[in-house]
Amino acid sequence: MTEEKFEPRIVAFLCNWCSYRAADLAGTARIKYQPNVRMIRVMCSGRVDPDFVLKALSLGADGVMIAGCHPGECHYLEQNYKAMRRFAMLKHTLEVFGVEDERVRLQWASAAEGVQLAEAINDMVDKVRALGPLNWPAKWSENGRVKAALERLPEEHAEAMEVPA
Amino acid sequence: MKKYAYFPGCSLEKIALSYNQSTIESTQKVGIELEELEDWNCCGATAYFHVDELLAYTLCARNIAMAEKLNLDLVAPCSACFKNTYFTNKALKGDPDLADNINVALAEDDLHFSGSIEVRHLMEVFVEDVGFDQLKESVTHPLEGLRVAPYYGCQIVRPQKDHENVEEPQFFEGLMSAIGADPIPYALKMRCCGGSLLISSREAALNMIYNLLKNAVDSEAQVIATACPMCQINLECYQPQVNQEYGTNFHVPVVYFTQLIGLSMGLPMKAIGLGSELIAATPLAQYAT
Amino acid sequence: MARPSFSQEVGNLLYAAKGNPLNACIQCGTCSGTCPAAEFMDYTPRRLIGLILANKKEEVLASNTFWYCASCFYCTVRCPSDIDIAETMYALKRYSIWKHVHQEGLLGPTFSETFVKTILRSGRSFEPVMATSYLFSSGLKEWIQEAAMATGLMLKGRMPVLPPRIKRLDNFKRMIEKVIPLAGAS
Amino acid sequence: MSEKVGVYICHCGSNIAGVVDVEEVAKWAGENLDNVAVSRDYKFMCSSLGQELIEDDIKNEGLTRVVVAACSPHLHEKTFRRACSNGGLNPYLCQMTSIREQVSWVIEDKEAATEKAKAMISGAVRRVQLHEELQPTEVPVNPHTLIVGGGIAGIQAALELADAGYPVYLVEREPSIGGHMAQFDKTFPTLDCAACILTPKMSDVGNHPNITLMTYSEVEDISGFVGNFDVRIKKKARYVDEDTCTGCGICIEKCPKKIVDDVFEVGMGLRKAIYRPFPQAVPNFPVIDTENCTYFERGKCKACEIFCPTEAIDFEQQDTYVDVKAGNVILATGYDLFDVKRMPQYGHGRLANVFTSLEFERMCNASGPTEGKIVLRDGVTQPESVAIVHCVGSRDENYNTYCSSICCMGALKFGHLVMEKTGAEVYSCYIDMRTYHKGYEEFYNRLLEEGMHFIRGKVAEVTDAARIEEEEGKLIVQVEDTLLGIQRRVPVDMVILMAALEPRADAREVGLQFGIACSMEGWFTERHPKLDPVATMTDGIFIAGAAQGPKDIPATVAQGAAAAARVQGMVTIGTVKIEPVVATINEEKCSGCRICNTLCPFNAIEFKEEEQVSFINTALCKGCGTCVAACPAQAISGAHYSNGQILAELEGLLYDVVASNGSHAAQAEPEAVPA
Repeated sequence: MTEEKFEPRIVAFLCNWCSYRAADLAGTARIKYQPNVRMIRVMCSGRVDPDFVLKALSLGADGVMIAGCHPGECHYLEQNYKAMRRFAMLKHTLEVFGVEDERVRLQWASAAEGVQLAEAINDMVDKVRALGPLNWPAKWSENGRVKAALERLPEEHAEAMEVPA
Repeated sequence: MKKYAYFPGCSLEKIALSYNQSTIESTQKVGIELEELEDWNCCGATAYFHVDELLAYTLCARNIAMAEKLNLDLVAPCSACFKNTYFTNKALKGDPDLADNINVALAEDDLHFSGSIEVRHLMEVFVEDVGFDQLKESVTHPLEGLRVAPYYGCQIVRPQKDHENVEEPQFFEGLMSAIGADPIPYALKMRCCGGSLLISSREAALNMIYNLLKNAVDSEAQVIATACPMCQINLECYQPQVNQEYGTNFHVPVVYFTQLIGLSMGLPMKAIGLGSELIAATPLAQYAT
Repeated sequence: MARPSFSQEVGNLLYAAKGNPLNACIQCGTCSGTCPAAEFMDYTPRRLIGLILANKKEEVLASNTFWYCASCFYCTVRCPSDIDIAETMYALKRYSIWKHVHQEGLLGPTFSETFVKTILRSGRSFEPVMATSYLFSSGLKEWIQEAAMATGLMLKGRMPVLPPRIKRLDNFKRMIEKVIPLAGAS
Repeated sequence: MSEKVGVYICHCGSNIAGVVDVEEVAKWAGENLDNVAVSRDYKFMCSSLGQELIEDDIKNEGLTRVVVAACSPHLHEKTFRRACSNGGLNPYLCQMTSIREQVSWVIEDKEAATEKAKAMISGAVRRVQLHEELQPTEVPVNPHTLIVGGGIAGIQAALELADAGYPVYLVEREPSIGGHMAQFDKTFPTLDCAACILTPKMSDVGNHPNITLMTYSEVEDISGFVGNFDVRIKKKARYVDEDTCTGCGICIEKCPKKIVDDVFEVGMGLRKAIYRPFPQAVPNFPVIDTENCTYFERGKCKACEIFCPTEAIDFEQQDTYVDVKAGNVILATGYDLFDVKRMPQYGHGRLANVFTSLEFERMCNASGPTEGKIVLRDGVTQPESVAIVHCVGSRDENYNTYCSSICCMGALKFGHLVMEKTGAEVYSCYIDMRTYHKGYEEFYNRLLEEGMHFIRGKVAEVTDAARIEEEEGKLIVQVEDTLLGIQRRVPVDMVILMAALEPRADAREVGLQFGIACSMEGWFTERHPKLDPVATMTDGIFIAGAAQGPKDIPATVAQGAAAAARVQGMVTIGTVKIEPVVATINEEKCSGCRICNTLCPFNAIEFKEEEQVSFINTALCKGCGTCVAACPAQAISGAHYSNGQILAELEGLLYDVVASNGSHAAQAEPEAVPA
């Protein structure tokens, strides 16, 4: 449908207290950013289940951003640290699936950082556009679903996983 | 015995020969072995960075790479050499792209920077690695009653901000106390000696030297101790010019801290280069063996 | 793309991760209050930063301020806006040497260039070359003072007679050419 | 039965309609999105006519769900929930999506903006169909209020509440209330004496029947939730029986041990081993400083006990604990002063006549160590010239980046006092003169007229290294006069450092204890920086005064009163509604793995040992959803942010790609998440 130029679709999970307000501020201040990002409000970046990210990619999103309050400024005290740890594990999994690093991003944005959030969005859109479509749904239909891919993992990495006696 | 790669720097070859001599002698006394880099080059002083930053990094990286070959931390007694080399090491470790570029050049001399060693100032080695306690044990002729102005100068602590205290460090004082001397509170101890301004902006540099000398004399220092050849030369050799310019009559001996350490360990004057001063270090004579 | 402004050019020379660090200047004067050479400068370091930010290129390049910087780094460690002011002075020195624009009668630029050329030729620095290169262009009094001191040092065995050289000079020169192709020519 | 969704697209004048083709979007939504019964666009949805539109459609069209595409839900979510309520629909069956802040204001390309608006509405329509009816829970509010910190903020809050007839527990760490204000001499800009205006309030607190004052005490533990906090307070042993002590002070007089008072007199004066910080202390019972008391050190002396006329001295006294219940908490824990020794270039501690602002306050104070005489450290010499250094530790990336906001005015006050009492020349070295409140600029003008010298420049250093004769024996303040563009060396006799205000060293621990957040610097974070300055993210916990950020006395008093007003409102109504956005655990599914137990910073999750399952106290839960995301058995569900709702929104957002890759075009299946 869009042969001439690839426009990525990115989903952003914004926490209610900082990053959603940063988006509000970017709006109020009329800071322009690219239209490719579609936002979902959650109460905290800690709410973002890694499954949501996998689901978004499997539905056809080309990238996912998780945005939360800066470390130390979480409105739920420290839940963004949990998001951070979970994100690290998620990244590892995505690496196994061959999803490029730039496609999934954790972004801190305080309620005062409308400009920074807009910059981050633009930066991410540019990077994902450069990577091209992810096409996960298509890849999956070729190879079966994620579950199958996961089951095959040990096989593919048999050599690496072999424990010397 | 702890071993380091040693980068004496251009000044220590001749104009600050006594710093080199006293460094080698005094480190031996406390069980340190210095292995001189076999074909070191000039660190570039301040001038490289005036002209080309990449060139400056390359030249310092060459010395670091040679120390990496020896697998030893690199020690520089000259503060300018230390600062340039320390920051090159830090910059290259923090910027792999920069390191890659520089490694292309280093390959011409069969060298490679990998970021495996630390760059240390000689005084740091005495303070941190040897330590005051071990130093005290090696002292045989404590410099009791000698009023020393501990002159840090600039580049031993600046511009690193991670240092414990860039405004009011006490390690030089501690070192002087360890060898029995009496470090005076020297208000301008962190102030600049004028560096290379002596050549390019003489008036400003002489003013800086005048301030340093005046404060040392006002504080009744018998001798100024330094850890940098540039500081030593500026403070010692330009006293006649300062006197002429400001109508003063300064004649304060300016010696290297390693000479004082050597003296306290009973090393003969000649071995640690005492006697080559333009202003005779007479207050030291009574401690000589 | 539009030509960068002078302040952007200087900012770019500072190799900062993001933006122009000079923009953070609050004009508090800590640098100038700290500077040991401030009274000899035509503009204090703070004013120079102000001039850079105002894109007053000619005034900045004609100023002696950055050539009077002794690299003591006191301003850098004290700056409340975390600006590496000494590095800014280096950047301006480089800029002015590249562009061959600087105040007349200044010894700094010649000194830096000669110093570097010496090292590039031999791998090490050599004090007498320094002396002859600049002091001829300065006053007679200074030359006599300098010569007297050099003689004193010579008598004490502290002045080298022959210029030092490193051993692997060929490798060294090739290494330099990798970084700045023109350097080998001098 | 499928839901009937109403979609309402706001023009917001031209704010949205100028960029997004609202008519096209409304038409599209009505035709293409499943279960949309009504789809309208309207000029201003938030107007009463717009709201009536929703109400009427609910009544006439039988809508079961409502989507409003307009501004940010932070602005009007409550408005549209109310409209639903008025129409007879549970307010939580409404979903807003922000097509102004996130679409029309940030996207220039009209076509792209319209596309994004469609996607956002599609997400909301999918999501809202899975919404559940929710009811806020109501809990009673205990009328008692706990106030932590007895400085002017805590005093003001306590008196406001107590005077209105509500009971207060006021807990103060030091032996007396009064805080920093009790240390001050005069207050700017009116120059009335701090003690004259503070001590009457202090004694009111001491005598008020509604205030239970606990000094030399700290909150040991707090649990519970809004309306129902359980608090344990530790009363440190004073070694003086408060019931029998009359506060006569004979013990203090007779105590033979003098020590330097590092707290109240900031090292400028002496106190006894049994002491009260200052004569007007409230309460006026003394305490024994066991670290310096001869009896505690060596086992003999007891002079105080021997001379006490009421036998109030009790060397055997132990710390005691008091348990109280409170409905609300006001934290008014104040600030610490920046340690000026972190800036050795200013010479404090090394150069005798460099003073901190607080040291100078004590010196000016008539009941202070010099009885109000402004003298050098030798105690006799009057200074002939004084320099005041602004921004010491403030506005500095190396220390604190913020402006401490009170120092400019403090410096002007000091300048006035110095000139009035000594006639000395005063130099104020400032970066920017900030005099922004009522009567402040006028005070600055007054000081200009009085002849105070102003040098615009941050002081580089203070030294005693003289260069010329006039500098000999003086302190030299080296600074660039930035308005002249020259470096100046100003020789003076005395230097005053206007030290920054910093968060209390233990602010983070206190924040954690009470379940509230701190900013990066360590100031307590208010609920909203402009519109909700004394509430916090934790219901029932309020903040007042400098604990929230640097502020002067008028602002501190205003916050104390504001916090008290907020508490009064809660107590007067007597019950509090708790947002139903909370997590619950399905005990059938819970495997008892306890992963969620440690994740909750509000300790809302308990483990039931008998049943071996976890349980969420919904009154404590703040609804962040971290446990929901972490539960490996998917046994936890988050109300209003369930997996199903979020995934449905996700599918809706990506409706255009989902449609094009076929296999996923099916309705949201919340359980079918790949894992």
